[in-house]
Amino acid sequence: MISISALKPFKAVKYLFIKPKTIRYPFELKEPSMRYRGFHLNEWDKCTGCGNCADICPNQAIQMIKIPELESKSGCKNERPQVDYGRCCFCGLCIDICPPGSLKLTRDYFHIHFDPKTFVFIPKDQETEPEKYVSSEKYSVLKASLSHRKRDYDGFVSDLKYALFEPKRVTMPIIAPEKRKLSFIEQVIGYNKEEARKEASRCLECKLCEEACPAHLKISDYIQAIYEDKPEESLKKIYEDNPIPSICGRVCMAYCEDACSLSIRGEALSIRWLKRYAADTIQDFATALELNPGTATGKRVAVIGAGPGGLSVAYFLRLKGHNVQVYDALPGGGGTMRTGPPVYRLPLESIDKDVHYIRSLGVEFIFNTRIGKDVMFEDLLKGNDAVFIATGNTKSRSTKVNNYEKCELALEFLSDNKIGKPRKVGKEIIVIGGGNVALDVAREALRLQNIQHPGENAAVKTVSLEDWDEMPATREEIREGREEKIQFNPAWGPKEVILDNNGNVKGLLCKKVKSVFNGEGRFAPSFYEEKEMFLEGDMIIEAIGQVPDFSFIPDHLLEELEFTERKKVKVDEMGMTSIQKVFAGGDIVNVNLDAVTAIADAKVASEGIDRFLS
Amino acid sequence: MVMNTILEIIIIILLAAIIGLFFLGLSRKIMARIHWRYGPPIAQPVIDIIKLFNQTSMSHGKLFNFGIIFSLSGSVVVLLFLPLGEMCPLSSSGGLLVILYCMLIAPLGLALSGGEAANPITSIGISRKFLLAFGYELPLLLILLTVMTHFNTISIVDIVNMQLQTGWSFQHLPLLLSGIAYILILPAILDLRPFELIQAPQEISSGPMIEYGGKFLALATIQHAFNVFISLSLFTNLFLGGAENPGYFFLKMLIVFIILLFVNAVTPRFRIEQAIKFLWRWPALLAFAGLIIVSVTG
Amino acid sequence: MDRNKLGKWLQSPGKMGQKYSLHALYFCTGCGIIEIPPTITARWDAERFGVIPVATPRQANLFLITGYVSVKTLRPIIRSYEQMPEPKFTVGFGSCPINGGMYWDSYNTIKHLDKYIPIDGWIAGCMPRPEAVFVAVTHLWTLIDKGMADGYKKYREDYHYYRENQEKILGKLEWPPLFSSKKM
Amino acid sequence: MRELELYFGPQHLGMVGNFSITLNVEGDRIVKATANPGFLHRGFEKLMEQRTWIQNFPLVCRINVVEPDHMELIYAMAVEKLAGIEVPERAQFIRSIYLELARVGSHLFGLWAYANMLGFDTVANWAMYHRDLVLDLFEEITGGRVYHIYIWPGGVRRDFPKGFKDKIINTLHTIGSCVPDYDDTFFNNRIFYKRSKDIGKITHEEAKRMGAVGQVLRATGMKQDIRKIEPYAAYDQVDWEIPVRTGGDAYSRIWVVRDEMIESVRMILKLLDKMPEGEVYNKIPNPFKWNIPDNEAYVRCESSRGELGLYLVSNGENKPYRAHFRTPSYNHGLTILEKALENESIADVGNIMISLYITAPEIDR
Amino acid sequence: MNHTGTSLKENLLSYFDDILVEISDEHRLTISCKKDSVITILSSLNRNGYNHLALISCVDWIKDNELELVYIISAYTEDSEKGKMNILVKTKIAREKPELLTVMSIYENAEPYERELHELYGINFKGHPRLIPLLLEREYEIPPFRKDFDTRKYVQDVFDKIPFVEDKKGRK
Repeated sequence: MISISALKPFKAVKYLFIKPKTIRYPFELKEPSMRYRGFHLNEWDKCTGCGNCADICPNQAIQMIKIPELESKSGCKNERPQVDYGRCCFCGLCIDICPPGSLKLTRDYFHIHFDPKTFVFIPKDQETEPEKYVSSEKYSVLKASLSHRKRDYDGFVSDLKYALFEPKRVTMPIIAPEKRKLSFIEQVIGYNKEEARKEASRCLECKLCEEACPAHLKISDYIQAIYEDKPEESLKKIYEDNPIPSICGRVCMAYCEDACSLSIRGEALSIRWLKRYAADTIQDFATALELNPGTATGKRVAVIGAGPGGLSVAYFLRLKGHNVQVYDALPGGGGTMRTGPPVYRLPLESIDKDVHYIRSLGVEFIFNTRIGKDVMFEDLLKGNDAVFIATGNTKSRSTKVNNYEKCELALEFLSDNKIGKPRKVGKEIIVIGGGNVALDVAREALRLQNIQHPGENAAVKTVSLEDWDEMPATREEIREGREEKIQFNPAWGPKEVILDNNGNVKGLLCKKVKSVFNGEGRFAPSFYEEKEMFLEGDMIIEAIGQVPDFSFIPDHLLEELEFTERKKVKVDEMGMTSIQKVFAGGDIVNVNLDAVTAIADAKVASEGIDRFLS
Repeated sequence: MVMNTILEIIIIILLAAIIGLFFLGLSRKIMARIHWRYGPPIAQPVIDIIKLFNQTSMSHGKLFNFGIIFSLSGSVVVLLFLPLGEMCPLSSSGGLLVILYCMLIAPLGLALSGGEAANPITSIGISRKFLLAFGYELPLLLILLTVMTHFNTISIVDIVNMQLQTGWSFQHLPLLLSGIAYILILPAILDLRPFELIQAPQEISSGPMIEYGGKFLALATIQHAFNVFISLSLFTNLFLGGAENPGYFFLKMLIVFIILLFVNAVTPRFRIEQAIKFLWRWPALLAFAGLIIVSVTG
Repeated sequence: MDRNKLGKWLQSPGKMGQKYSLHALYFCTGCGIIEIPPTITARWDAERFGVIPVATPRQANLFLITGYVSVKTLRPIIRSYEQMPEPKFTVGFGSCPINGGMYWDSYNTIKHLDKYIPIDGWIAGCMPRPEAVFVAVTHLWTLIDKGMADGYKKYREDYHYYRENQEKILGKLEWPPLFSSKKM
Repeated sequence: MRELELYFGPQHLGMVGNFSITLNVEGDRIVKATANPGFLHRGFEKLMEQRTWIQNFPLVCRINVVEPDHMELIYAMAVEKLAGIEVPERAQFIRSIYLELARVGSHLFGLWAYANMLGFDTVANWAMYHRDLVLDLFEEITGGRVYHIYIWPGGVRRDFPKGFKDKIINTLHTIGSCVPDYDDTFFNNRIFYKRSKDIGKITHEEAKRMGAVGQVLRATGMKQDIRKIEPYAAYDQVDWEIPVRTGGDAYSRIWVVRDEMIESVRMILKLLDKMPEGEVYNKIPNPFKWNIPDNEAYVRCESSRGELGLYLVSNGENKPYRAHFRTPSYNHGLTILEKALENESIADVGNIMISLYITAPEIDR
Repeated sequence: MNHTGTSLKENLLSYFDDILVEISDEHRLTISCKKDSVITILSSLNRNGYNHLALISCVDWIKDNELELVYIISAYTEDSEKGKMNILVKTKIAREKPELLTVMSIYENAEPYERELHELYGINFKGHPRLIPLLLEREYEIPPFRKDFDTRKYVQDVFDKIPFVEDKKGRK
């Protein structure tokens, strides 16, 4: 309080005899705090090159630099951030936006140099540059710089709770397992507008997904359009590369979601469901898209197979003004999509919506017509300027174990259930296989059981060579299958189908799998022959893979057709096979065996056909 | 005999420089301790001077150069009249009056050279310097008068000798008053707070020194060191009985200086008119009282 | 630190004097200034190394440019730099004088200080901590030892280039050239 | 007497910040003073129009280097208001504690500047030392010594680290234990009193006319504080007093600063006691897709220098359309300073300027 | 809605007829008026005790080809209701040769604000005693805070064009 004095100030003299409080830097060190925002460090293995840090930097201090030594793969670009300390303000925005959390700020902060060029550098981590990161005993403050840094010295690091992105996706409303397994009702309900916009708002626009997508859809653009509540805009963007959004919005393998940078520490953006939202909200594609076929060229193209590949080729070629006829043996479009995916995943109306739109553009569909039987392949070849084959894999493979002929085959089972007469099923069903088809079969069988044997004890079991983590089916499918109480028996191989006295199926004898792949990563299963297990069951369905059927092609032409090592039809960069003016795409060409790759093939082929025709 | 005197002159100049610089270093160290820090090494002023001599220096004209030399030589002359223990090269001539006269040369020199620099801030600094000198010269004159009247001599050597017989001047009431007055004006002479008005870096950016750099600043620093030595040794000689040997003498100076540093540490700067008001009130009053007592009793 | 080695003092008193008596002139050019008071006061005490602030460029031999430099500040900076006696050393603080820093798109800050006056050392950070200033001082010692802190020589040599750049931004400078141009 | 034109600053030890005053002097008296700011002008508000909402966060705190925290706060408040973002209760407390710490730090800096100006190195050193202790606390919470970038819309950027409460209390006790030293040596120093009493005197009426806020206004006897008028953060959750003096001169202003510092410390201790547990951050929208609807807002807060305002306009895009900061130093440094300097002595220029608590970057922006 | 705001609104509307008054939440009152009535409105507010001019700001609505001036007024008062009020007085003027009367006669501290706006937006305040540059040193063709002044382009054209001394030496 106020008491002015001339003598009291002299009290301060006492500090002459008290030890000074100075820190005798640099002889006496002071550690910066645990959260200090010092120099950058980037864990190269974790970094995906997504470039979010460069986008958010307010000072444009971060640039993405191509690193030729690194391999660019799906979900990981070969670019790494380069930081300019002539710009950086150490705000840490880049840390908070970094989806994989690879970018960190350390507690180092010394860099003194006479050359301003040394202030630009590509941050790496101590694994990549061990010589620059020294242990704390060898570390000297006086030598400290960007090339002399302390090991394990993380400061300000990313924290999901405070990250600038939202790691959790908007929960997709799904019918509960107990309820959905009772019928074939579509299990995913779909986002409403608010949910879709909220989910779309999570997108960081890094475009890793677009590179991962075989068809290279403009994902971030159409998601931005959904966020801005312009579904028409969004659909237009989708239709630039993908003419079957209703189908792809439901059953796409979603390579994009695997690549999504949000998926590394959180949940990937639901790109597929957003596509579905765009396709589902718009009732009338024709008015929304305002697309017209190109000026007529007078050329005719025949497309064999109305699956994703065939539909896409037809669409792209029609937009270029060619006349397209699509032949298919089935009564409607969609090909495998029509017969394969169960109704609870892909209802027929969705397929028809896409096909209907493509038809409205002027594509001619000739259904219920099998090539080789109703129309001869050679006639097509003569009557058209080009032929595109996208027949897909239509024959199921079999295990060929003892008594295999008593088993059912997957494709036939699915097809009958979906577009024919539903099968009668047993009370204990064994499904052989660990792929998506096997799971489709199993879950469909479960539903049939619940319909045909309501209230009784029934079970569906699967047997697969692969163990949990190797199973080719998607994680989502496996999860949903387990939710529906399907019993999985991974890492078991079928040895023999056991029959009872009446010659009916009694069960499956299995043997333990040693390994599925050989040293080179090829499929070559080996077993412990002595470890056996018996699974009871009154119905066995084999779902271990499909093969194409080329019986419609006459033998002399089939001889001309070249195949790759993996028994796929060989095509050139235009999509043309070894037979002149015959193009091919889809499952008979690629190894991915899914719709979006078929679309990608179709895109290539349509460009090729267009060039070939003009 | 002549050789001896020259030797003495050299020794005393060197000694004054060393002790003065030591005091400057010490002041930085002690101030630092009160500030809770370690401060520079004691030799820091020497390092500074070495550096300054190795710098290019910018001259602002002949008078600028002459002024600083003039001021420095003024201080050197004063040195020679001051007894340091037994040593006093010019003990026979002059005395207090000469000292008083010569002490004016130093600020005059600085003023000369500063005026040549033609920077408005320099002129403010110089005007402050003269005002302050005006402030402390009056009490100083009174103090010296008191001392001279008391001892009935103007020779400083005699004063020291007399003190050796009668004890320190502080024991006599009039001289005690003058001594206190002297202590009160010492900060003004030494440019210490609360009278650190001439350089006042925060107010007038080093005032007269603003255009000094390189060797000019080095010479100014040395001059300042001499100044410290002169004022302190004058005080020691007049009031603390001088000393037979330089060591003892130095100790006395040190104690006085440290007391001044304490004041320096705990006071802010005065404004110039406040400073003069203070100088003309308390020290002048005390000194005047001392003078009256001396003349009445004397 | 070789301050106590008498041999070195005798060998090259000039260099040693430069090293251990760095009288700093600082401009409050930018944010960096906020870390200067801690550096020179009780917590860190730069005076231990002989670094003290001085009030006028004539007495200084270390010029601390503490952050971004606006166009209006550039003029007094050049003025002060030219007034400092040689040898003189300049240290740029933080990102802004290196490549614009935060203000890379501001219309009123110059982006690269070394286009206008030579800089002997840069300190990374926004802004540099007092510790970094100390390390910078030790680096400067090494540079002085090796004779690499020669910005002032460069300035002398390339004066007309520097002057040209300065005049591009500031218009005609009101003071005459410091050095007569040798090779225009 | 001859009238002389004198430049005070920009390069000047007594100048806090890069500021310049042109003085017309007659002898020692100032006839006319003209403030000459702009040495630190970066065109902040223009730069803000070029950056997205989130990118502006590192930028705004740099407007005033002495106390970046209130700049962060006011921008966050404006954005929260425009975008309708809620702030959790605990975050409000953390904000208050953090801002009061910032006020203590800023006032200690002011004390340094003032003591340094008067040539009072001892106190200047102490104050700076104690400010450094406060900065250590900031470093612990935010990871930055001076630029913290801590207050975000929707809360704060990180929670307090473990055991941080005790650290705050320890530091405050360390500083508090030296308050008697400060009082004895500085505030009650006779020479200091002489030096600052009746210097740069502003009457209550003048202060109101010339837009004074903060200490300058409170030193003229008016209890005005935005924290009381329009409570933000958690200031309405605890009791506290507004320190007021009536002198209107430099002496009163510096005493208001001192009292405020002590009041802030008391407030921090109270706030720490009442601080609830819970979340500290409501996620803000994805920064790449963050558009704020067409709107405008004027928000104010009490920075350690007085009323700080921000007028923020959005036109529905991902960037501000216009931002304008109303900084307390603006009127203090341009209108009041010119007035207060008239007829004072040259020796008091820095004295008055610092007692008005002016920081140049705030004026120039 | 708070009482102070509504009564002030009624009061204002009874005096002035060509103004638009809106009360937003949290005690913000917006008055939109013609440029000629600014002075009368401000002096009426000042008489009503709203005697603190916090800010004069300007927004460049380039699409409408108009500059909008915003005067933000509050009160020096210890009355909490009144203290909370912030009044935004807005007026629009043309972008070409913008002119307005100074309000320095009502609020003395408008002086630097108007100087700043003159410099950054090129608005001419009639009656202002010294419309000299405040912050800037260089001269700009377009006042820099107007929307059509592109600072990034300016930086490229001016600062980035200046060569490094080493480069220059190397070239010659």
